[in-house]
Amino acid sequence: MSEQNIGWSRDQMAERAAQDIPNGAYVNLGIGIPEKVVRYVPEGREVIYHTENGLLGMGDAPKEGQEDPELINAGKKLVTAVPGASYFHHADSFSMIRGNHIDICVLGAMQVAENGDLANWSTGNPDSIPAVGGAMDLVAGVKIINVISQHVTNKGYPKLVGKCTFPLTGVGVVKRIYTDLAVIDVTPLGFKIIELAPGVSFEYVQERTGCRLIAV
Amino acid sequence: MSEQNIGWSRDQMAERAAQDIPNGAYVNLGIGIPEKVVRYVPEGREVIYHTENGLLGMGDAPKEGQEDPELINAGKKLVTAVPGASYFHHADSFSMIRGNHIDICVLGAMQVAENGDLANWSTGNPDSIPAVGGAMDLVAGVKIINVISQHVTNKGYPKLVGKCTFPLTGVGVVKRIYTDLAVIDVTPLGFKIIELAPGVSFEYVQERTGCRLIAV
Amino acid sequence: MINKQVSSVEAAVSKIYDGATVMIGGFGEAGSPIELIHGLIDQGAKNLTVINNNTGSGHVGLAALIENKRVAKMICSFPKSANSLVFPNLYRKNEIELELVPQGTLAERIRAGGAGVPAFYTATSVGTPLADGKEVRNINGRDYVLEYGLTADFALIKCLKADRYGNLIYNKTARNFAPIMAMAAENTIVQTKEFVSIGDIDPEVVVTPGVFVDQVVIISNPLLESVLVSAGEVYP
Amino acid sequence: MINKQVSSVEAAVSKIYDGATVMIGGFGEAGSPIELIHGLIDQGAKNLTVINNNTGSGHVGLAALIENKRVAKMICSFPKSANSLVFPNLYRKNEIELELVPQGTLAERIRAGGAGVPAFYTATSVGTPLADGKEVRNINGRDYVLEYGLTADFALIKCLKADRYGNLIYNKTARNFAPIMAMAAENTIVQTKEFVSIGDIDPEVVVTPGVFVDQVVIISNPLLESVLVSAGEVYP
Repeated sequence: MSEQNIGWSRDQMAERAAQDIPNGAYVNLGIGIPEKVVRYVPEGREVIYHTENGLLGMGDAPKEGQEDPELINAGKKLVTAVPGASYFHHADSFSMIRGNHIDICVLGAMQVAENGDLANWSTGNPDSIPAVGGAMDLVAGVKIINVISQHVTNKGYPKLVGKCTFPLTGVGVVKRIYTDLAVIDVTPLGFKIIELAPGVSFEYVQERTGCRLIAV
Repeated sequence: MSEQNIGWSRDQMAERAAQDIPNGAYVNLGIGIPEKVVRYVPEGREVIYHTENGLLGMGDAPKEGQEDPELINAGKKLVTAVPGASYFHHADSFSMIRGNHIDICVLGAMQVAENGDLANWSTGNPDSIPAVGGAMDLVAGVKIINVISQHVTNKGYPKLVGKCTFPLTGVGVVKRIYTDLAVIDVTPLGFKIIELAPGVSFEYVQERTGCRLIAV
Repeated sequence: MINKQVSSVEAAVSKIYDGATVMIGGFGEAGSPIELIHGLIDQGAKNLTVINNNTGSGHVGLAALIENKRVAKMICSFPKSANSLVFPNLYRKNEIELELVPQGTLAERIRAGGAGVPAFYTATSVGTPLADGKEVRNINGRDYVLEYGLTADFALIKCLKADRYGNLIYNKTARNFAPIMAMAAENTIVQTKEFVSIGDIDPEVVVTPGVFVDQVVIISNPLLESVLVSAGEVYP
Repeated sequence: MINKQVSSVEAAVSKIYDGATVMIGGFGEAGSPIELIHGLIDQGAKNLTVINNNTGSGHVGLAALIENKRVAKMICSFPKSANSLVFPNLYRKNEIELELVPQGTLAERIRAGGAGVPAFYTATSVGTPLADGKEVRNINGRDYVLEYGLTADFALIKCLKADRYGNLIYNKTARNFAPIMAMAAENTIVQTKEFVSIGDIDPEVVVTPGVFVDQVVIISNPLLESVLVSAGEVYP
């Protein structure tokens, strides 16, 4: 199933997610597509990025020659600190998360259920090495949890499902999902399409979703 | 009952207590006679004083003209900070206390029971305003709790008793008591005299104590 | 652009409402945000629950807030001190409620509230009247009482330097409860002696990161509670 | 006189014993006390329980400690990463135990251990496999799991500057777990890039007060884990 030209690209998904980040927001971005969100926040909005390993006010990657291996983000990539940044230890950093001080977290997902359950840390495969990092803390503590994800897996299986089959990261935590096909809200009645990618029909999205969708 | 000239003076009690503070100790001193301990720590011992309102490395009172009303101790007296001091917030300060990081606390007492129970915050009088401060945290968290106190109350009642009648500050917390008459350890068998003030007999102390004493 | 500075004390405290829970920084006079407290008196909110280590001195600052009958309940560790006259009088007349909390438990409850920890165990107060009615649990052979996190609708705190992001540093032992109250309050209002440019505070030495701060007002020459008390001042 | 400086890594780690619980600072390479870890490998203590966010990279530092079969159990949040080869192999062969803890819960458990809090409640992991078998309590309408404080016999951490009292400051995000591990360990061993005179660190900017530190060794030019891994180094 080749769908390369249907729907939004990874950058367009990040760009769409960036539209929903207001001025003044404190934001934590997960590894992968979510990292791209920072590039697309509209002009005029000042956003402060938190990385859970102890920095508020994370900036771009360093210029060559200015790298400090002790200035990294949660994905262990080299970063910089913006003017007005602050460093703190891990317990203080997760106090910001657990204490509901971070406004928005954008994460990747393996599965999202229609009640907002998120699975993004383990396939449950007994052969794999379990690793959770800060994902469970983020989804339990950040005010708004949004997901950026391809609508289906590499093998074409739906990632938006009635009930997650993978081990959960958090229960009922996801608010909004940006996929290559649509923007979808988690509502009390289930997944609701908010916006369709250009040229994508409701039916097309429904076919690739594991449960009933509510139209715009 | 005039006993002005019998036993140790307040300064001598503090001096005796100071002998038991080893080099390198982290020490918290209560208000009153315990404050005097700092003057008598033997030469050659470096001791670091903690004050629970957020300073490790508390120094003497400031010289005239160098007072800062925002540099005070737990008794709200003006103090100084020694070189090598550090400031921190209240939760961090009490983490030092609760987390068993402070070595010795010397406190005043209203009553000490032979099992080490301490009462030093309230007479239980319903007309008085209850106020506890950090006393309960100190006795629950500091490694060694020593008491400096007159052996009897102003009215001549014993302060060392079989069981406290005043509301407790902590259960089984006191290790050693320095009174005007003796140095007394709390042992599994009860109060044990370690040292008598010059000219004071065991019987004299026993008469002024609310329970059986063990001789040296 | 983010700019948390507001132009006046009046604007800073304008949203505080009747019945709100208000954390007020300071240990005695050190760190007491006296201008913000006086602004709150002027503003008029009443029936407040106030969290502070003490109950103020003389007839200014927190003592004046209490004296003006704005405080229904105090949560504190040490409600009496040399110059605290107002609270004891009202307390004896049963006109103000008191929740007495050991100082370290108070600090930890505030820190827990700010850190999203709803409850924790501590050995402090076990076997004392302050543990009456509280759940006790034995963990690894020692008894501990269950204590709950404290949060607030507002915090009023004082600092030495602030920037437009709300990053704060403090002066000496005036730091005390301010950083944890800033974490625990929905709306943290700060009076600062100096307002500096972004980048002037080294990221390594920020004590309160801006995420915990909502509004900053500059008070370049703050009043000293002890001076006002000595002079017999009464607010308002 | 108080002087926590020791003359060598060998002396610093000499007291670590078989079966000890050892907290090791660092998040990936940032803050990893690689010389102390190599000293621990040389020293020979085994059957250790190690607490670190990760399991090391390549065949140096923490990965080498594991590869040399000194670690019976890892407590961590993220045991796999791009260059972590050693732990996965041993884990699949059932030769090392793993306690997987969400990163924020891990940090808070360490902080609790250091602060004398034996247990606390958190919403993190509720409804997930990591809450299996844990007590769940509903507080004000939300479910929380009970988590226990973590303490250790030793902590190995890295800092930027230290003085003879053991006051420490750190470099950027290398701070991570070090301050809370220093609090939670009975014996905190520090490698510092610079050793400065008493008074050189401003009391306002001390991150780890000396009360939490036991021994300090100067490592002026610490190895970089990423450089060693890229070069394919194997320790010892």
